[in-house]
Amino acid sequence: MRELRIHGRGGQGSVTAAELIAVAAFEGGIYSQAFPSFGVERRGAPVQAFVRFSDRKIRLRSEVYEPDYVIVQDSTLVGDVNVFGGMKEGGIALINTEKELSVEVPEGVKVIVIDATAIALQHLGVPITNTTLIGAFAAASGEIALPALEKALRARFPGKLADKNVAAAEYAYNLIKGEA
Amino acid sequence: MDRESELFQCGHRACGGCGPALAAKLILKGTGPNTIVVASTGCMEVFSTPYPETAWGVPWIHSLFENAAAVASGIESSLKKQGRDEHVVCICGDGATFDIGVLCISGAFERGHDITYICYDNEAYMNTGIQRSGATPYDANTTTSPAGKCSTGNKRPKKDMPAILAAHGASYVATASMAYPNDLIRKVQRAVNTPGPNYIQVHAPCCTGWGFDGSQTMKIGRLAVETGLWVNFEMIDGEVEHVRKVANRKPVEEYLEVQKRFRHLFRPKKNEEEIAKIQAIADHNAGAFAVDRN
Amino acid sequence: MALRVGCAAPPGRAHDNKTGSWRVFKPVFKYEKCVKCGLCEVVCPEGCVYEREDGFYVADYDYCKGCGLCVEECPVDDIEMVQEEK
Amino acid sequence: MMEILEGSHAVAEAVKRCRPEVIAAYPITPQTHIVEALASMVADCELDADYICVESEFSALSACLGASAAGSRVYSATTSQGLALMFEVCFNVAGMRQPVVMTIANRAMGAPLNIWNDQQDSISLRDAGWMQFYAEDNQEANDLHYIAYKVAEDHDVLLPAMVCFDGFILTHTYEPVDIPTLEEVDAFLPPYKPVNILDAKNPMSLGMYATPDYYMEFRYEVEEAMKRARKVFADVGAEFGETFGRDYSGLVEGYRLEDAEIALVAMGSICGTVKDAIDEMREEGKKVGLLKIRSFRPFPSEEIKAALAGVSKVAVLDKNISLGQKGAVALEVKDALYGTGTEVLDYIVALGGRDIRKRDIRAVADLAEKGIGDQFYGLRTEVL
Repeated sequence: MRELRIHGRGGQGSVTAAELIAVAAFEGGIYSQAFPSFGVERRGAPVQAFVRFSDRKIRLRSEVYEPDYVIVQDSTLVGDVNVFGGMKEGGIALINTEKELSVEVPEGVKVIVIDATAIALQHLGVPITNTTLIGAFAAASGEIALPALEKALRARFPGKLADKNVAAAEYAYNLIKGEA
Repeated sequence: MDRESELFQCGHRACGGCGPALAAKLILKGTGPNTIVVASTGCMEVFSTPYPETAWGVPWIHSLFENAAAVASGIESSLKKQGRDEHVVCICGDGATFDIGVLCISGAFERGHDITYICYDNEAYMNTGIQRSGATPYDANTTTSPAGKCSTGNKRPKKDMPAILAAHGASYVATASMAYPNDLIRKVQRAVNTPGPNYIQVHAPCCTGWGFDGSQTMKIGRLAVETGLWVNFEMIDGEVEHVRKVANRKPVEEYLEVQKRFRHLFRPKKNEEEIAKIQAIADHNAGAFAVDRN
Repeated sequence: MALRVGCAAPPGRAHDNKTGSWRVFKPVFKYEKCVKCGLCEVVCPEGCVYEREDGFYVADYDYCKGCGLCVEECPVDDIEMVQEEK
Repeated sequence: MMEILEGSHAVAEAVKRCRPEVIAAYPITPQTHIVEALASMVADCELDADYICVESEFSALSACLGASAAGSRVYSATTSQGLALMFEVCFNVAGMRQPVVMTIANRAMGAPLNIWNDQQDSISLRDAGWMQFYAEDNQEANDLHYIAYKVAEDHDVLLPAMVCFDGFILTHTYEPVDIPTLEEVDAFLPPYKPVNILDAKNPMSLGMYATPDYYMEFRYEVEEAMKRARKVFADVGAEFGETFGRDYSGLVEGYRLEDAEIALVAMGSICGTVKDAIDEMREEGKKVGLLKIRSFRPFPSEEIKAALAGVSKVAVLDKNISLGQKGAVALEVKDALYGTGTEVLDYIVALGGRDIRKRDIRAVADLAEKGIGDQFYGLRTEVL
């Protein structure tokens, strides 16, 4: 079983991202589970969401403490929140930032930075980064395939909005693949 | 006589001369047999339905003290889905209506269910032994608003439920009295045949709670109207219409002095000041509803 | 008789309760001045005053509680309260 | 068909397939997604029901009672304070023998205000005369609705049922659920055939009052119906298994219990985490198993006694506490095992949404092995 923890701020779509990742993973033929860190957080407050991936039925219900993957939707969280906390050796942290990260990264964790805000602005016209980051996550983790992600996005968003989000996700996917 | 076909049957356990029992009988004459009655907990519920001796010849349901309007909402919703056409009529006391059930009534009226809500108003909690309700009139002596050395009884005037329900947008709101049977029956007929939520408040003197002989129930009911302390009217879409006019309105004293609940206003000595306040309520009613026939 | 599910019951059984036993005075219908107006039936809270075949009214004494409303309301004073003899 | 969706939506899909005619509900976290989904289904004509937007939970259940008495299959959902507001109506629905089915998205009771999961809400209504079924995952939450209606409406039962699933932990979790088709559900769950309904053609008085001459007999009859519900549930659960391939014939369900020395007992979503923890302990040679209680009312005392016959210690994980006593599940398990000599230890866990991990389950098993129990597990003693 692999586990993902998403760090974001209320209103940035972290929960939606977790759900979309789980749906896409399920589309790809594995078991998945997505849930938010249930809270009363309002817009702007730090939030978390979780995803599990497994080849068999997932029974575990606790939050994710030792993630294989971390997505950080907003680099301003790094420092406020211990986003790398408990990360497994060999884990991947995907961080949305436009500048170089100036924090210490735990040993054995691979950090991938991406300017998801710029990509989202370019494709969606708004700085909503969750679908861009999902594309990047698909490429970085290999947990979900692009066609499955596209299907999940199209099931979630109507017509043109789906097109834009698919474009953002694909762009990010290819960007990470190219860098890898 | 084919008593089996009666809608409100002999053998119920109301006091002799019971105003609410008479009101129930007359209400069902207005609704007819194609009716489902929803009752609140209260005196009428208790005197008419000890298992298995129900007095009701129409389908009847009681759930709780305060939820008749919500239960009626569900029944009306179910009938609608089933394509059935029975009238859904709540018959509830003033405690259930003015006090504990207001939340459910407000919700049901706001949602616009096709129900008729009838309050039999005997102006106190009679089932539990004559305690004050929001319908208890000014200065009435009840067990929780007793007259005493420094009290003249209930300190507040009656809550204006008809206005509250008219403000919910009810298209038909009426007051009636069991002392005017034909008027009551006609109003019930009109209410059940008016779509949406409608409200009738029926003055139903309680010989035990108010302290008078059961043979006087009709007279007491008439005196309330003749003094202006109770006004029979209809409100159509919020506008008052068809007020029962009174020629030579009687002084309130005539109504008060024949009921034990107001006896403290007359003994050991007459309390002119308080009686004048009650007269002022009647005079205000007469002015507000244009009761006086010139 | 088996209990009905959920404390439900069909109509009719209230008649088992003969409330006439509560009575101290009983109304006697004299038929001297009766105009067959039927007000005695209308005002009876028990619903136990009914019209006979000849158009006159009478109380069902099995249920009449003797409240005297019919006597009070009779417009022609043709009903009389008398002490019950039991 | 297997699909992945939020737990609340899986429940809404199940409810839709049960074809309630009247739905009355009031929003409250974490139940709200269920009734929002149902409202959408009604708005889109996917579900031919009347949806009553009541002004309170109290009215929600009151309206359900009225609609059920008029002959309709009805539905509501709530949690926590909302269920508490229904308290009076709950007893009424059961006493009037209306087979109302209601989903409880289990949540803690205030004060202090807390929107997170434990099972204090439904547990506190265990005496109301409602059947209570607890789901481990969203598949079970979905399936239990079909079963609940069928059991509740069985004329040998005629009792209301709560389908309880843990707030947030299940309601807000996306996971795969195999949802039967409408046609499959129609074949399994026939239309509601009520008795004693409000009908002008055949008048009947419902909800009469019973004097001391009758009251006890009516209560006895509710208890007898509860007893019959055990077998009806087992039969309906077995039939469901034959039809859909997921067997629910057990009011309890064992996991690796066969040769277990320590048995953990739990209800609801915690069972999944317990199973994973047990697998780990088994690999280390510890003989630990789980007894999951699916039906808390009726309480399966005989089944519990049989299932735990071989174990020496029982550790009950209670997501509730009967303040002034112990956890409610432990008390009842103790009663079931009375006279067997089996030690029953109680652990109050995960109240108000406190997360519970595999390592916590392992720690509880260790405590049980040492005979240390009857305590709050996982207290933050540093803040006391």
